[in-house]
Amino acid sequence: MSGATPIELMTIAGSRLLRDGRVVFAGVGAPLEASVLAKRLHAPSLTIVLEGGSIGPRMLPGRLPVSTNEMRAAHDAFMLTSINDLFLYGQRGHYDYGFIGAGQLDQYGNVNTSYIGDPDAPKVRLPGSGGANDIVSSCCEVMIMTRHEPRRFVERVDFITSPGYLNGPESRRSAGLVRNRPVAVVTDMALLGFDEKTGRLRLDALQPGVTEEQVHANTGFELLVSEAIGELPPPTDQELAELRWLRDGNRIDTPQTREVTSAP
Amino acid sequence: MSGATPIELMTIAGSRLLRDGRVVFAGVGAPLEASVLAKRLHAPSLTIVLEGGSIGPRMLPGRLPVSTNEMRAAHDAFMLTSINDLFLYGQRGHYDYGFIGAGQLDQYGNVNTSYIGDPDAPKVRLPGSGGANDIVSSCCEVMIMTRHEPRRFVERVDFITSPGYLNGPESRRSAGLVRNRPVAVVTDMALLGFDEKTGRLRLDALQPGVTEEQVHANTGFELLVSEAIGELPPPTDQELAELRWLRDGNRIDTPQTREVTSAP
Amino acid sequence: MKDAADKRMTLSEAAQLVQSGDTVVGGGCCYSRTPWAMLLELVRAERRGLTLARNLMCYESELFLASETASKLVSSWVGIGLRWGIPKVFREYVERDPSIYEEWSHLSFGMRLMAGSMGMPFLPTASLLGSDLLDRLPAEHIRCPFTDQLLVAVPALVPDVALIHVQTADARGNAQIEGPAYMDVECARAANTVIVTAEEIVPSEAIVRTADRTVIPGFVVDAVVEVPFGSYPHECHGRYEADFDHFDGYTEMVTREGVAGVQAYLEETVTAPGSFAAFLDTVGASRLLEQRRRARELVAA
Amino acid sequence: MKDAADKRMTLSEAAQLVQSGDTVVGGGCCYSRTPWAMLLELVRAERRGLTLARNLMCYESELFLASETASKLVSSWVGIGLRWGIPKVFREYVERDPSIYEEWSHLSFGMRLMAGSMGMPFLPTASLLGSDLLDRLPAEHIRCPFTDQLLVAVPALVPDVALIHVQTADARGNAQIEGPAYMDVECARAANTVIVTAEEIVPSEAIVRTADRTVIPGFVVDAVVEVPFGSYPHECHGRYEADFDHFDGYTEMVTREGVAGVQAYLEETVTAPGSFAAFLDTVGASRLLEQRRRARELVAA
Repeated sequence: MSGATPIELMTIAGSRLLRDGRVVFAGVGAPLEASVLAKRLHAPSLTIVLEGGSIGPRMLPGRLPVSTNEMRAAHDAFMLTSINDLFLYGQRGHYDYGFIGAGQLDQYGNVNTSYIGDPDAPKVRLPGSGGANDIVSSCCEVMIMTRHEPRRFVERVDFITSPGYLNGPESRRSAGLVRNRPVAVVTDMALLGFDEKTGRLRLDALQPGVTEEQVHANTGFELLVSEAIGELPPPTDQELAELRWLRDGNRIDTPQTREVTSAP
Repeated sequence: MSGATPIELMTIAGSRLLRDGRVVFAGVGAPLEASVLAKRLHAPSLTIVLEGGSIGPRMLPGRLPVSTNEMRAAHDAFMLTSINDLFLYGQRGHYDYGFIGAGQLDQYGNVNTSYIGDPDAPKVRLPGSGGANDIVSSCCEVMIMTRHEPRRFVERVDFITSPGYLNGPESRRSAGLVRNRPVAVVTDMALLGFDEKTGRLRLDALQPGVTEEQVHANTGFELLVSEAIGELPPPTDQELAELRWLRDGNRIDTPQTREVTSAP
Repeated sequence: MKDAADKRMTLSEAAQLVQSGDTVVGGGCCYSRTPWAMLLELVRAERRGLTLARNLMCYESELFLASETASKLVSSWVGIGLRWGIPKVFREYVERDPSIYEEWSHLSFGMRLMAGSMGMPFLPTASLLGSDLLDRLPAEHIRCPFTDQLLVAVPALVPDVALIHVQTADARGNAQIEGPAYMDVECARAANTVIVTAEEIVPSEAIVRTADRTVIPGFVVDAVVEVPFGSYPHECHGRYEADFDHFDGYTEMVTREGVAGVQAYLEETVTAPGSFAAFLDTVGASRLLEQRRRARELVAA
Repeated sequence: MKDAADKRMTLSEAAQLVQSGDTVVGGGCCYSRTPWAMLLELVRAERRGLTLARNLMCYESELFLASETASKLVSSWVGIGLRWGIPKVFREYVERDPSIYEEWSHLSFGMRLMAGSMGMPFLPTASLLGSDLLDRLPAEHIRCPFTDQLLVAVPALVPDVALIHVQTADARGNAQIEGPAYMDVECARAANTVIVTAEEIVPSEAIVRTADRTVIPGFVVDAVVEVPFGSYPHECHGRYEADFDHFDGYTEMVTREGVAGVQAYLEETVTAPGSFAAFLDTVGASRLLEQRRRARELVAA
């Protein structure tokens, strides 16, 4: 098995955070891939929910969805419902994990997917919230997955599309966000947690082969550091093989490529 | 055809108020029978909606529903949905008519189906609002059908389950009931309308063979009188025959008894 | 419990999920798709002092009062149907002490469950405005922050337990409903504990094949019990009609004997048979099959 | 219109129901079950200055801006999908004038439509709290009258017109949807005028036989148009996959030529063919059938 790419490291580390029997509301791309991988390996009873109304889908390897609302995202789901229904299960507290990506992220876990620069005269218009704002406002434990780059890890996001701890736990509480919390940021370099007292990001563990200095060099703010920094176990051959099969599938889509691992 | 009973007079007069192509939210019993009759005779495109979630049902003669939520009430419907959905179409303004019965009714069209006597020490507990309160709060035009008896037509209801004009149009407006209005009360003796200025009940037309004096004698309050009291045309043989077939059907329920009149 | 892959259990095991004093909401509507087997299981298990909430109630209202299973009822309407009127013993209890019965309108009751199912503490509605119901209820006037329109805010109903009877579910609790959904979905989403009884437990593959018909996802469900004829003597859409003769017999007995009649009925249908399956045996297969035949006449297109 | 027994008409007749300046909401989600044929019919009919609202938007966003069909967009997300990113011309328009784009979160947008569909002027939600989105939107903080919980009230969205594409409907507009319903039901209930396009118009008997699958009742619908492949090149659940090659071709052209590329695309797919059916002819039957085959692979259980 050839060595893991940074994205593979990140996706596999993300997948390991998901416990069996739980419900994860996953964004399309790496969070969804991490969730599907977890379901195939150690969490067969994990329920994946996707923004478009798909509950419990199992993916066809090689035909992962390009958007969360399409037929590939509905494949072998056990419930296909409306978008509002799907989100309202979250607002009711039924989703254990919310798992999203981030364009720009700051030391309090605030996420920007709307504007780079001044929103009234933006340098770059990004795709927007979609369900990300709703996910961080409602899913019990919020996790974020993103490449670890200085342009992404900024001191203060230009625009808070999806609130993390805002300026700290008290500001989050007084904004009315009292029912859930951000818990982790997974990157290709590290696993970060949040300091309970300040709500600031904290380096908890390093990806294999990455140094603490490299993490700091790629973080645009002063990152808190855990008392004992761990090291994430390297991807196993099985994890890598499964992830690659998921992404690439077979060239020819036939019923044999269909996933049959676990019950919904 | 033998002569019409008082209930038949009332039901047939009610059925004539319903125009083709409209939507009527009907209570079970006489309002529903009037609606089904209208649909079979002069209003084939009338859509009947019933509290239990049934939209556009056609009834099996001889098997009219005993409650609005049961299979007989769903027979040949074109949509079966949830109760909230069904009511919310009304709150959105999609129902032209709301058609209910009344235990007790006063000069402002306020309806009581909750308590006779003091609600804290009631003489009689009635079945309650069900959807009646919601129907009068949301359907565009509200019609009430009830036997014309002094114990029903009282000066002031003991309890307002379903508001009419309360104490007059201004009190209705200031209570927030600004989007619809009560328009008619149909009885076995007369057709009553509402005086626009005072919101009080007004005798508009008499059932065949009934005198104005008889109506007053059976009304427990001072009933306004239209400048020109009309007389309702007597039931036609066809109306009576259809209504009786609807209620009695054939003894043996076979597919042949199925209504096939109109498209949904 | 909710993350178990197989939630199948017996009625009596499911009854263990309900504590005396709980607020229990029942699915269905009046005598349709009532979770009858599970309701009677709570009587059998001698739960006490429940608050029973149901959008329209049938004579389970007086079964629960007379057996002391419930000390309070919440609904918008209590009756058996046109032919039988209001349950006589229910009426006696409420006339004696009106505080045991909380009356909403149908939609305002539904909006309370919808609020609960949305994770919101309240919802606005145009119902109840101007009525005397409003004065006696824990609901409040509210004005729209945009239009200043006067409305009623109803508080969320978040029941401890929801009892839902459906046509089909899988072992994990993914449930599908045929015919009107009534308020079952809102009940299941709002409640903290959900017990699903089903006419049939089907393989998950059958659920997946018809995923757009699934209305309750397994992750809200705590228990799944296969109970054929689980609504009998009430109806289950497409499967069997309500047994009106049974209603006749019941109401005659209660008209004659009052609360003692209710207790005799519970003795006959709950205590003496000892289980719901044994109660169905006392009804007899041919009578049940006749109810099935009558249902087919109504749904066959 | 709504009380007509037969509401069938052509796309161009249906376009007459939309006035320049209207607020139009589109059903579906991103590139799924988009009312594509009807959207492009509005371009063909030269409607101007529309406000186009859709929960997630695909590249109809920039088609409407570049053709001046819309002067404002309301959504929660605009993108073509992971592989193609954000529509380049949409981005240019918004970077030049951010006021033409109103950004909500997915659920808060949905709650606006749900409020409209419920006949309520607002609904509460826990979304938007603490975000910078809230500061730029016509939404307000609100406190629960019972719990004092801090929430966000969003104002109802009551569109002038809703465009909905479904798999099946009858002539009266009773519509059924396969797969996820997205926000189509809320759109249809909230809007004042509703145009339904359907893969197939079926006899009413077929709707009656499966009445619990009907999600839009005819009495809210003004026009029904049969348009096979009415979402193409987007997907229609169970019927055909989105044509990713078509997306590739489109995005290459727009990357290369910017707004001129968008206009060339409209020339090729709207103006030159003259009708949606003629556009499908330019695509060719074998390509459409291949998209059907690919859809079957994904839904066959």
